[in-house]
Amino acid sequence: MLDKIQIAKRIAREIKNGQYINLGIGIPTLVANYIPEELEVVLQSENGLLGLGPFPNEEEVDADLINAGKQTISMVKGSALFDSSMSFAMIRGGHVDLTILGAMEVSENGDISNWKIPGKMVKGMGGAMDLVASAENIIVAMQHCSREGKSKLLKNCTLPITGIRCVRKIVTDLALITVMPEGGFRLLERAPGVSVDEIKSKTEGRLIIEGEIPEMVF
Amino acid sequence: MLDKIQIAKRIAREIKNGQYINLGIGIPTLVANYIPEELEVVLQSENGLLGLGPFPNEEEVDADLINAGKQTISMVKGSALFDSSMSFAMIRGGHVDLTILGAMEVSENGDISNWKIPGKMVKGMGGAMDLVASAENIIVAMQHCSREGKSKLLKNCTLPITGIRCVRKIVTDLALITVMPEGGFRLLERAPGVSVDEIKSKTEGRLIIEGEIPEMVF
Amino acid sequence: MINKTVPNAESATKDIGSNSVLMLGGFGLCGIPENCISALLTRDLHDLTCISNNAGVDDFGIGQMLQRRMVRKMISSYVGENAEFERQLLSGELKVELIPQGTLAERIRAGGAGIPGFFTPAGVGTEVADGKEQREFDGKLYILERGLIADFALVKAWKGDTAGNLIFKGTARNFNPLMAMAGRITIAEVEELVPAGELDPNHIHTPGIFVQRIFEGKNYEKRIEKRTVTP
Amino acid sequence: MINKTVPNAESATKDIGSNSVLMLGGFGLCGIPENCISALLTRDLHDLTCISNNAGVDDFGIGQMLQRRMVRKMISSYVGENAEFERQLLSGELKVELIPQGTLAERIRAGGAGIPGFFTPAGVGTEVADGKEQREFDGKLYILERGLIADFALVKAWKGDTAGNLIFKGTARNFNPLMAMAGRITIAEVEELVPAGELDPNHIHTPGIFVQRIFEGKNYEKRIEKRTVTP
Repeated sequence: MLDKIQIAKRIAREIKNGQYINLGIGIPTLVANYIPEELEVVLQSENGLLGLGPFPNEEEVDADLINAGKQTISMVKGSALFDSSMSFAMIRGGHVDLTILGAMEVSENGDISNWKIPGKMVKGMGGAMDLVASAENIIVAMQHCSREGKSKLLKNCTLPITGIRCVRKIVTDLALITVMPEGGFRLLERAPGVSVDEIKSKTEGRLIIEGEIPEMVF
Repeated sequence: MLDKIQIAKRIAREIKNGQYINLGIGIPTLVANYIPEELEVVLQSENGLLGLGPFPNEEEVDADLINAGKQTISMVKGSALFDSSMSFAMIRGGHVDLTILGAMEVSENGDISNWKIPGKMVKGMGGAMDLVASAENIIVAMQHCSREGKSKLLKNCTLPITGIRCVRKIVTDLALITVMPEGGFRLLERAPGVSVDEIKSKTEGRLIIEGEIPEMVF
Repeated sequence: MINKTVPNAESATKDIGSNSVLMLGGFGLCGIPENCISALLTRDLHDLTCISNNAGVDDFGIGQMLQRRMVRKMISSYVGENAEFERQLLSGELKVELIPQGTLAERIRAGGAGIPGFFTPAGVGTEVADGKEQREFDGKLYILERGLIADFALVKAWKGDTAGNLIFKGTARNFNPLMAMAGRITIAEVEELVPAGELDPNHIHTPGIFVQRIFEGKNYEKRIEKRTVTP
Repeated sequence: MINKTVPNAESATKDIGSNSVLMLGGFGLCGIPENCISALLTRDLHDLTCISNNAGVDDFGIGQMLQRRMVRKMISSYVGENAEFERQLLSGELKVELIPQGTLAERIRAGGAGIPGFFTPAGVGTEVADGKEQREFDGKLYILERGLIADFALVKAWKGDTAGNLIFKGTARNFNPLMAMAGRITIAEVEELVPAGELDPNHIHTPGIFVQRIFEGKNYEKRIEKRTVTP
């Protein structure tokens, strides 16, 4: 089983040199800490910044410089600032190469639900619907099952949808999975100590297992 | 009869304090020279400048600073520069208060033709179609008749249309005319030495004459 | 050059009445028009519609307008971090229209730019698409979204000049320049107001044509929602 | 930070082939990508589609590409000032699609911003509306226009950094930032190329994400089309 840090580390290995990346709130934000140093990538913050840096030192904190999670941040060299319409022009126009975000459910055809639970206070979708409708390359970070033990990798999403046919890969505490273009969760890697059978039993949607499934190494 | 300078001078009197104004090529450009000094107005150039100033001195000429007619220009204090989509956001969004442009023909319901003569090389509409489709307040500067003596104030335009139901006022060498919301050219002022009968005979569209028509004074 | 200066927030906002539609700049508490909001809080206003990406926190920003029951409807992309908001929403006192953030930004820009509608992929296949025209372009589905304008847009900039030209700082820019375009009356408050001619025309983010009133604000608190530092 | 630097115009443009769709920044001769055009002129190219507000003059800018019969189609708002252009047009060698300037600008921005279509009032009641969907919003007529993208966008900026961030000067900005957004490959030539980190992030007009290749141009002629001075 992977902890949150390991999920972030495994996702970080999917990053390629030269990518512009948008990281969602939660585990995705942690990914920034594990991007291999030899890669040149740029993080986009949808509230208007390209070139997100680490959290600032106490004396560098600037109320006018926050990320989309409203945390104070710093900028790396070569950053650019812009307004919200320009920010989503980048996202909608397909200029952001990789989007990493959390989810409540993913369906076997790549639909994602991550913004609304009926009966609970709805806070809003923020930029998630724009991101999932536009990105060519979406990786989801989430737990394989809910706290109640219900699979979150489903045949069809039960919660209100955020976007359709958009998720490319999923990293959970149990596995690395890719969503096939024709549908279906194809198992690529197992978390250390997790068996294929366990993943099979905890995946409600169609799981595709071909050949030997390697175990992740950290 | 008014010469071009007088047409420009008469149009300048229509300008109100605080207006943002787009001036077309030709006589409209001359209007800038006759705006009363006590008025604070701002000239917009659709290639990306608010705050068009006079032509520069020889030593101030900057290839990176031109107007929409491609002439070198200067900027007044408080100018702003922007890209072409922002420029037409101003125009299309109704933020420009007054547009002054030339025309080949105007119809009695306010249609304007000023971009294309069939059989002749067509250079393009430039920004004219955006301007006439969007502006609340359009004043046309033109000769009352063509060189062949044909009226340019028509029942219907004969040349390809640039925009429909958009012209508010017309200043010609003979008269100041307003286009009525319900259609028709209402005569407001005569050029010095020009009779109502002459204007009537040279206006093909419906001319509305109510009461005494004053003569312009320069 | 046209002079847009007014003395202060009170005079700038005095003709904002109940039932008005307002746009308020800012993302979270970053770049919000603090002085204008403070001025509105002294007034007896009700049934405002507020278009703003977020709704402030309980005791700051739009949250304070909610506390005083001034707002009938919020149009936002994300409205967390606000207990009073939740209470009013559940009790039915407050209506909320949630819009994807990029669609909200683009709708505001479109409204200001005279574009009545545009197609976007955001929300296809979701409840956001309900009741909206859907159309395929080049094999992909899009929905038709409308331009948005407001009676008043309240924006906050870093520097401004008397002609209404604005320059923003950092991520405090966010929705402010878009809303400046989309207000029938746009009121800009700035940290530093300078005479026309002192700002480099190349650096201006919002040209003065979009701003009807400008004043230098005071006592900016610039509250930080989530102070996060590297130890 | 990602480094977008390439040595020169020749290397930046070497994969531009015949039949490509190009966008070229500039208004008249102001802000045109002189170095990229010069590099293309050394190549044996034909049947290019050029999207540019204007078509240069006979012996400068896109006019030189026309002289060498490289262009099959121009998409522009105004194409005067060019005798060879007129000759090719009348002889049928060259096709021209004329688009209202504001529509052209917005179509390019839309293409870059992932918006496949939008409604504009420009051209309603004219031949520009022929064959296009027309629709009424709030009592006014609009036509549907499509987003535009290009295989390559060639843009010219004043300053740029190695991350591809661009700053324009004066009215040489015009279509350049929009085209930068709309190129599958965007090539930026700049008068001064500086290391990433030397440009103020607040002053950047085109964020580097839109630029795939950047180089410092040389020998800028910056020809003036209509030198007009106050005596």
